[in-house]
Amino acid sequence: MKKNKQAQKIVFKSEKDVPLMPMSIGTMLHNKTGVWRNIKPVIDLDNCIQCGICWKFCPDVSIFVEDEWPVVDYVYCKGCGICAEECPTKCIAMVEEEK
Amino acid sequence: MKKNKQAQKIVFKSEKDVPLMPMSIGTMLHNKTGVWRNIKPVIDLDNCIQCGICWKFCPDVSIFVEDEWPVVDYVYCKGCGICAEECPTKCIAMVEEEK
Amino acid sequence: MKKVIMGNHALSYGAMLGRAQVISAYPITPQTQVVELLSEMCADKTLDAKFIKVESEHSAMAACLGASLAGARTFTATSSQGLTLMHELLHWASGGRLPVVMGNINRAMAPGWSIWSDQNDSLSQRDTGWIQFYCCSNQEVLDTVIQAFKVSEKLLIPSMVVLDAFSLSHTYEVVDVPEQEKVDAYLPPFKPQIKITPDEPHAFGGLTSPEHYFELRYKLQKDMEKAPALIEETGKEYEKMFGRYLGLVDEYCCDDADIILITSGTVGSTARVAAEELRQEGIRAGNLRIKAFRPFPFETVRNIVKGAEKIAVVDRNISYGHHGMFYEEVKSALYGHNDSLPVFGFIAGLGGRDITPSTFKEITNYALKKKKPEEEIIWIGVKR
Amino acid sequence: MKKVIMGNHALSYGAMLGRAQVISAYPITPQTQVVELLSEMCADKTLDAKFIKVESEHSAMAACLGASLAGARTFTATSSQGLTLMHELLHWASGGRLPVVMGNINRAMAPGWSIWSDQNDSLSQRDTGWIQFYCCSNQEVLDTVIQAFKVSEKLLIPSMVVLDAFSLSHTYEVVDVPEQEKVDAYLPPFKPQIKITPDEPHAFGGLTSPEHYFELRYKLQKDMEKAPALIEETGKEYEKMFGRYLGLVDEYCCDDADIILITSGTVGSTARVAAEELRQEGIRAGNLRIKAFRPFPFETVRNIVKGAEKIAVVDRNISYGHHGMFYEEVKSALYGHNDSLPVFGFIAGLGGRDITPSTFKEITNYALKKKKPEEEIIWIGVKR
Amino acid sequence: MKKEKKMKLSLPEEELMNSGHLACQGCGATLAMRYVLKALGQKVALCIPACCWSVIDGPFPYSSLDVPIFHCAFETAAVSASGVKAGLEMVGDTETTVVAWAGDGGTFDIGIQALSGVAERNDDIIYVCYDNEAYMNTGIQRSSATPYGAWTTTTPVKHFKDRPKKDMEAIMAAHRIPYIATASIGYPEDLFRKTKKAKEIKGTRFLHIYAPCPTGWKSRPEDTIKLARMVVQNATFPLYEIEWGEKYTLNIKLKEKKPIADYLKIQGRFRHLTEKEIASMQEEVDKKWQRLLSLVNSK
Amino acid sequence: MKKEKKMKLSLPEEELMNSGHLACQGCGATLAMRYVLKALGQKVALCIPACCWSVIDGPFPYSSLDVPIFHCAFETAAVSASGVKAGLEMVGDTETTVVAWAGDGGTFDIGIQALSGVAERNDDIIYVCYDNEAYMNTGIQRSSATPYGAWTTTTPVKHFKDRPKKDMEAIMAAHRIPYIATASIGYPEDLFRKTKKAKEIKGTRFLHIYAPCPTGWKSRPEDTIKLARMVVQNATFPLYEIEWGEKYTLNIKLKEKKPIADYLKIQGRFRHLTEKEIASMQEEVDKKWQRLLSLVNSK
Amino acid sequence: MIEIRFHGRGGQGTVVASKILADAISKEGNYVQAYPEFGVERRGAPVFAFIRIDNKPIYDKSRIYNPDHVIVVDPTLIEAIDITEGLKEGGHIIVNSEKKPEELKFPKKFKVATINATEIAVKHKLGTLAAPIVNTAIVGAVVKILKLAKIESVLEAVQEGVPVKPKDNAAAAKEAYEKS
Amino acid sequence: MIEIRFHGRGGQGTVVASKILADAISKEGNYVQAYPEFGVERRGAPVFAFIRIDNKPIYDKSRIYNPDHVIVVDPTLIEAIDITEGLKEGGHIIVNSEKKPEELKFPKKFKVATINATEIAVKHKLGTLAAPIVNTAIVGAVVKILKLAKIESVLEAVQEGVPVKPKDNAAAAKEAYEKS
Ligand SMILES: Cc1ncc(C[n+]2csc(CCOP(=O)(O)OP(=O)(O)O)c2C)c(N)n1
Ligand SMILES: Cc1ncc(C[n+]2csc(CCOP(=O)(O)OP(=O)(O)O)c2C)c(N)n1
Ligand code: SF4
Ligand code: SF4
Ligand code: SF4
Ligand code: SF4
Repeated sequence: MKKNKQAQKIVFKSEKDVPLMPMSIGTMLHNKTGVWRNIKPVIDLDNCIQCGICWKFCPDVSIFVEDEWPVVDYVYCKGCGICAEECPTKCIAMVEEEK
Repeated sequence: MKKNKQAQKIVFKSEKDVPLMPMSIGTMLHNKTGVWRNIKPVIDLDNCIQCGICWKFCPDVSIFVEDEWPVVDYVYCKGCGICAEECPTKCIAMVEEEK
Repeated sequence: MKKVIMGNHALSYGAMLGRAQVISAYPITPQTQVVELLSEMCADKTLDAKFIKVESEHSAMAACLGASLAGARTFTATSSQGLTLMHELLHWASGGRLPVVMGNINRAMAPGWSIWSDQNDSLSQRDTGWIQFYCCSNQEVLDTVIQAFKVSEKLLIPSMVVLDAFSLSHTYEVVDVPEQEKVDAYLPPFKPQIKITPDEPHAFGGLTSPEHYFELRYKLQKDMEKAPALIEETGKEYEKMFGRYLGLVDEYCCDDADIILITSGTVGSTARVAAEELRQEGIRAGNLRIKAFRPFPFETVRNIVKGAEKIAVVDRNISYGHHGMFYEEVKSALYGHNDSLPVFGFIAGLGGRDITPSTFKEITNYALKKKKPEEEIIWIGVKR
Repeated sequence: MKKVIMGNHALSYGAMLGRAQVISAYPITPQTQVVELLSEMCADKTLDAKFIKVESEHSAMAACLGASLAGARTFTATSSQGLTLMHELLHWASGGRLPVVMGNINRAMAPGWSIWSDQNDSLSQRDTGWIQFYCCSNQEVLDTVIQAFKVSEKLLIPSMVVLDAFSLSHTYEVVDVPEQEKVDAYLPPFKPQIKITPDEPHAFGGLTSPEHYFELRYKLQKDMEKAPALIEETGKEYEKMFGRYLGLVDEYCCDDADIILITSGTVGSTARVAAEELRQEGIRAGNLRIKAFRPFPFETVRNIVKGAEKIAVVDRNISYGHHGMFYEEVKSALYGHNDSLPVFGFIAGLGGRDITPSTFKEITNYALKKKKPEEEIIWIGVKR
Repeated sequence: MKKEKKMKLSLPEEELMNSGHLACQGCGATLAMRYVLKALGQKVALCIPACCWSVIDGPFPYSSLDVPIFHCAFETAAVSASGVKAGLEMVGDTETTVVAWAGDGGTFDIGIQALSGVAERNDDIIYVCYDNEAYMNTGIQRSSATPYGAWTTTTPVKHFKDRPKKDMEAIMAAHRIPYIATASIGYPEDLFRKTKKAKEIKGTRFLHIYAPCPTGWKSRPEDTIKLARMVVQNATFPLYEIEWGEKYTLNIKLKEKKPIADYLKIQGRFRHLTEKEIASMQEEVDKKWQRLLSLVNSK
Repeated sequence: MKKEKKMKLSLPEEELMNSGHLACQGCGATLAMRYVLKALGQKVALCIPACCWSVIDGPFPYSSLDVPIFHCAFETAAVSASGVKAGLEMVGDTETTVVAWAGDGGTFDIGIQALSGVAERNDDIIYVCYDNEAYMNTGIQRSSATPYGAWTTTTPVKHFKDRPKKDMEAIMAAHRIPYIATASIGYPEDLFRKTKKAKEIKGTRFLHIYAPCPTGWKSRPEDTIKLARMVVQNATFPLYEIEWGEKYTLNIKLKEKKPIADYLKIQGRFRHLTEKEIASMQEEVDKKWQRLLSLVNSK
Repeated sequence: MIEIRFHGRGGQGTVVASKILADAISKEGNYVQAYPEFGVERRGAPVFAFIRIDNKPIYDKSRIYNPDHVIVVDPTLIEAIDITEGLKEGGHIIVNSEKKPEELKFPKKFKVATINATEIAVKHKLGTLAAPIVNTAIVGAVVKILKLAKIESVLEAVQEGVPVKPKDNAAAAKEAYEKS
Repeated sequence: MIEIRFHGRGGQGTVVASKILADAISKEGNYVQAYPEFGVERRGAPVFAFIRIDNKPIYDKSRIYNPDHVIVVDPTLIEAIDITEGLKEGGHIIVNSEKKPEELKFPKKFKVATINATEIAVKHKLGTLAAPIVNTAIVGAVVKILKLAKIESVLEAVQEGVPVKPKDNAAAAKEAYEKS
């Protein structure tokens, strides 16, 4: 289950809108890091044993659990390949993105 | 045997005489620390066993060896009393200075 | 209550009456008595504060910044080498809008080691975004610390309360120590709207791109520019409650002065004696002691010097390769406003060389003799 | 030999050709390439130097001071947070008369973290007694490092060679890298008369009482005052040998200018483009790029602006609570010399906000419209 | 395809770190944060000095974390945290766990003084060092955590790092603080447990987390976890705890200690090493391992 | 009265320290310098940060020593020495021994970072810490070398120092430098030997010299040497050497370990301690002593 | 003055490409100024590089907002960001792509060219298909299409400025030059 | 305005003496300024302290060069340094000494007084003969001789300002006052 957060860019039109100190008022979810990806993980659920290892090791919090199955969030997945590498049944394939 | 060094104050009359950086060009021997003393060590050479302990432990380098005997340099001795305290034969007495 | 206390203890009392909540400091001559007394106050609970006894001034300031961001009122004190060791973090305090109050004892910079007064330590922090007050008596030190908390917390800009080594820090004077309740009435608790807390998680001070940085710093300067009026206002309020006015400058007989001595710190106090004596000798001298050097009190200075014939700025400091810093800044303030007024720049008393009433007489005589300054810097008291 | 190199490598080449003997530095964006290249040069013996890879900038400067006192030619490079972390030791270098040469990449001060250019880091070191050069091209960076060794070692005063983050540090330009033999002919080895050695034991920097301190610092300032002439002289000598003149300022069409833009660093280079364009539009603009900011080139600036109608000083920096620092210092220099000349103070480009030729046109138009400055500071480019 | 089975999650599902952050592909430091926050929960305040994490988190006005952060000066992580802790207590918040979160450079080098001071006073903070064995944020320069033999941009191949990695655990142990632990992102459950344990202790706690960096190590992003396991298996970075500087506990006992060569080979930063150099490095690891075992076994 | 006997001098007679210096009466730090210089001889350069010795030496334009001194910034002793060493080598002097000479504050606290850096690089200097267990030059404030229980002006009697003395030897040992030794001015010959030994080694060498301070300890000036012996005899400050961070050698073996009470009693700074507090301090000393013995005996 | 913008990803050597190009151009006596995006580069994340070319000294140190041409090192970026931002009318867009220019569907006001630099790179053993090192091939194509320099200058610049596999890189540049 | 200089040795409490005196004087509504020598004090080494007294605020913060009076806390200093330096003609020299004023052989232009403060201190168990703590006794004598304050003010100042043995110190001050 993914948190539902705002993924908006924040624009300050005037200095009046800028806070006194540089401080965060939003998340980085507007930064769709999926575009960084060269190759993408595709999970073959038939061979998935629901071990949760791919979920656990994703540095980009881009595998979430939906109805007890792992799902890749392609909006953010950077394509590092850790999930595929660590999957004990090798059921995740890293597939080239079309260009 | 005491080193023979100049014990003079250095006076700069003009900025022209002052070196570029603050650096020493003389010793502290002009600073006759004997005046700091309240009580003074007096060595009773009759009981002295020439062990060199007073010489060794003087923080003010104020006991020197002359003809194989310890001699107090009253110009600098501050009267700390270490020599008297450490002397194994207790042949050094700390005597009050006259005021 | 009247007490005979040293300037350093005036700082400690100021912090105590101001109810500093977190103190972090590191000892350095001639500041040590400040922290020693505060240590005792914390140990015997006269003051309910956490005292973080750090391993360097750099960490002292860092601890204050953290505590301030958490919403606590913070205080530290230092001098010379310690102050300059904090330099990076002084920029941090102002840029982070953290209203730390710091006492600094003016001491000359090494090498050679000096423990004596001059202003190069604090004045070389003039570009770090701190409010700076220069004091001339122990009473002023104590009062100013309390006022500084108020001003700083209102503007979210840190303040430095500066006093001279020995001639204030170690000098005992009679000081009226105000009552706690009255101080509490003057100075409400620090309650920042935004602070670090898990209840409202913000990240403070993250990477700030060219898109945003400029506006943040613009706001800092704009708030800095509010300080002169606020210092006047809080100074008058202080006067109402405690009978002592705390303003941007201290003026003595400038109205009808032919020559105004512009001074700061204890030097400014001694200058007043000289001005009094000069007046007795028939010379209409005035003394303008600048108390709030940052922000520079442009308007006030311009107004006060308006009628004068000549100005002599006396600096116990120097920006090597330029001039005395008060001299430089006074000229910068007057440029385009009062251009025909001859302003002379004197440097005296670096590294603790004494400045006496007769030093000022020498200065006055020099300035009165010349039509306008013939030297970029006029050195007073150098052995030649 | 012509090479396309980045500004940071121009610094490294300058240090290499200058035959720095001891290097100590710590990485910081946007300076890292300086140390990376020097590391390689030391590893493959292109440069016969000891590189002390310290754990902080503070230690980097301390190591340089020790090595310099031992009589070695020393070099370091840093930026912003690193430079300000050295602050205490910058005072040390000048007071100890140790001619360290340092590259500094101008980067805005945190918080928030910025890696982009403005001058507050180096300009807030203006009171530390260092000579400061501001460069506008990679060629100038390389040449200036070599000249800085010469000037510093002659006067026994340290020098800072300053360049803008990215727009110089990371920008590749064609640079004529001079031959080693020619550089050797220009720059003799560093052979200080006095240094730390057991053969002639001196204690350096001991406690210095009010009896002596003043004279030492007087001498520092007097030697600082020799720098302008020396920079001109060594700059001409450099021109003779290498065909490139290195002086206090860089002047473009100021002779007949109605308005002179006073600028520094790469901003000064861009200003020149604007001035050229303005002239094509019929506005007689000039550009005075100040290269040696410390010591401030009083005479040169006064002479150049003599005939102008108006001056616009453009600062990519600010002394919070005063003005832009070039603005402040230019006014200080002109006060009493050219009082009727209106000098406008603009602030632009803090934290890396870009400054383009049209920024200068905006500035020029503003200044031409007004009779004299109506605001203490004129902000250009703030989102409002 | 719907099986009845539940996904096995060995760690709590709640995330305090969000996607969209600026870490490189396969960044180990990021996982370190993810796990530590899972263990600490939301009542936490972080002090992060300059390091990759000051970039990863995202620029103003954004942040990737759901906990507050003080982005502090590089050399001040530990004492900034002490300051925050003292400040929070004085304004009535005694519960929040204050954490200094720094890279190895910010810990082993420029931040060691502030850290040593905090430890000496036993200030009540958790100090986490995520260790990627060089200054990565500035582009891979040597730190004193860089292992012997490694290439970095300031230790070029011709003059690679020729001093061993600083023994930070021993240094911290000398400060006699209540809790020290090493951990690796290759063993998240172990790291989770240690963080939980640290949370319950008062005083200065030090966690040293091994966090591979594909960018700086010239390794493949997908090897990040593998490296983080190998380093433990070959005893280059053993997992252990130290209480009050005295009581050593080994957490991952090694039935068979793996040779380091395999581990070195998949990292570009070690590519230049000769067999001989590797052999002598292996010897060093063996010696250090013996030393650790004897500390574990004493008392 | 003229006997035939010669004065027995257990140390070389030549002095490189002159009278007239500004130390207080009975100052131990002064003796430390006298002995170390006797061992090192004239081919030496000192880096002295802010500490009592920056005053003791005498003001500009004087010095009490016949060797050159760089009076350097407080926090820079170690790295200033590295700089001087590198500089000397580059100008052709490879012989001079460069010595950083600092107090405990300049070593344990504000100088520890530079020192740690120097040790990590194994820079070729001798670092001497003369330990008077507080900031004396500024008037007796706590340092992290101040022992548990002691009064200082920043640890008032009502809140005396409540953390143990930092274990600097263990910290330095963790850096695996070639030589570490403790010494006391109460044992000048031992100190002399260790200094000589250090002089012959290349790399970072660390000497920690116990140097009582009557002014700061509120002890009688004449008790300085006695205290410097007692502290060794009661194992509060044992004399030992460590090579490469591993090989421990105990120099003064104790037949009978003295109780600490006698030692504490003659120092004003401990006057406020109760019997109970003293007993628990004794326990700590015993434990530390056992720990040391086990290090000495391992291998 | 000619102003060019490069689009690539962190780790692909986009900055190096601009640097080699600058090198090559300067060899023919022109003035150049090349600079990266002023930011924090991350492997995989979109990055920029810029270059100014003139036959007289270049004093303008401000950023480039309206490039004459745009080079796209990584074609996936076309989807991710607006690579035509600020591009002058009539400017070239040179894309590393296996596609034909028409297929890329850029507005008509731009001149589009493609070069299959990835293929060339892989052929010369410069990286892998997933992570090809295409910068030298790109430069080869660019100098030809924009007529910025002779191939000899590029080859020289590659030999001097590329430490790893200089020969293969030179060959790739040459092949791209010839194919463009 | 009255200006006074104290001579003592580091560790003897000379500065404290000046501070107590300042305290006592301020209690009677006068303005005071007391400060130590600006230097590095060492046990045993000669030190100074200064005090300015006036019935209006004291603005002069410069050092005292020509004191009206001089107080010598430690008589051995008379040999060591010139304690009359800068002393105004007609000024008092008050010495802690068992001797009679005449025996001290100061120039006639000064008024000399002695007080055996050491004896008084030791009698009241304030330190030992070798290291007596004489500051309160000295102050007692000084206020009497120079007519600076009432003894009551001194006693109050001692009670408040001396943490160790305040009673004995007060008694010593009183005795010295009476004997002077
Ligand atoms: C005083 C100071 N010096 C240098 C820097 C530049 N700097 C920022 S991050 C960094 C490297 C951090 O390395 P590390 O702590 O190991 O964290 P990593 O980047 O590897 O995650 C450096 C040198 C700085 N910000 N402040
Ligand atoms: C940056 C800085 N902070 C503080 C000081 C003030 N200071 C000078 S000496 C000293 C104490 C030194 O203590 P230690 O190192 O233990 O030597 P000791 O005086 O005891 O001999 C201090 C705090 C300073 N000179 N520089
Ligand atoms: S490829 Fe990497 S970023 Fe993408 S889902 Fe797998 S682990 Fe996460
Ligand atoms: S009393 Fe002290 S200073 Fe004097 S000779 Fe004896 S040991 Fe030396
Ligand atoms: S450089 Fe390394 S540690 Fe930093 S974000 Fe990239 S992978 Fe992570
Ligand atoms: S204070 Fe202590 S260490 Fe310093 S000079 Fe005096 S006795 Fe020596």
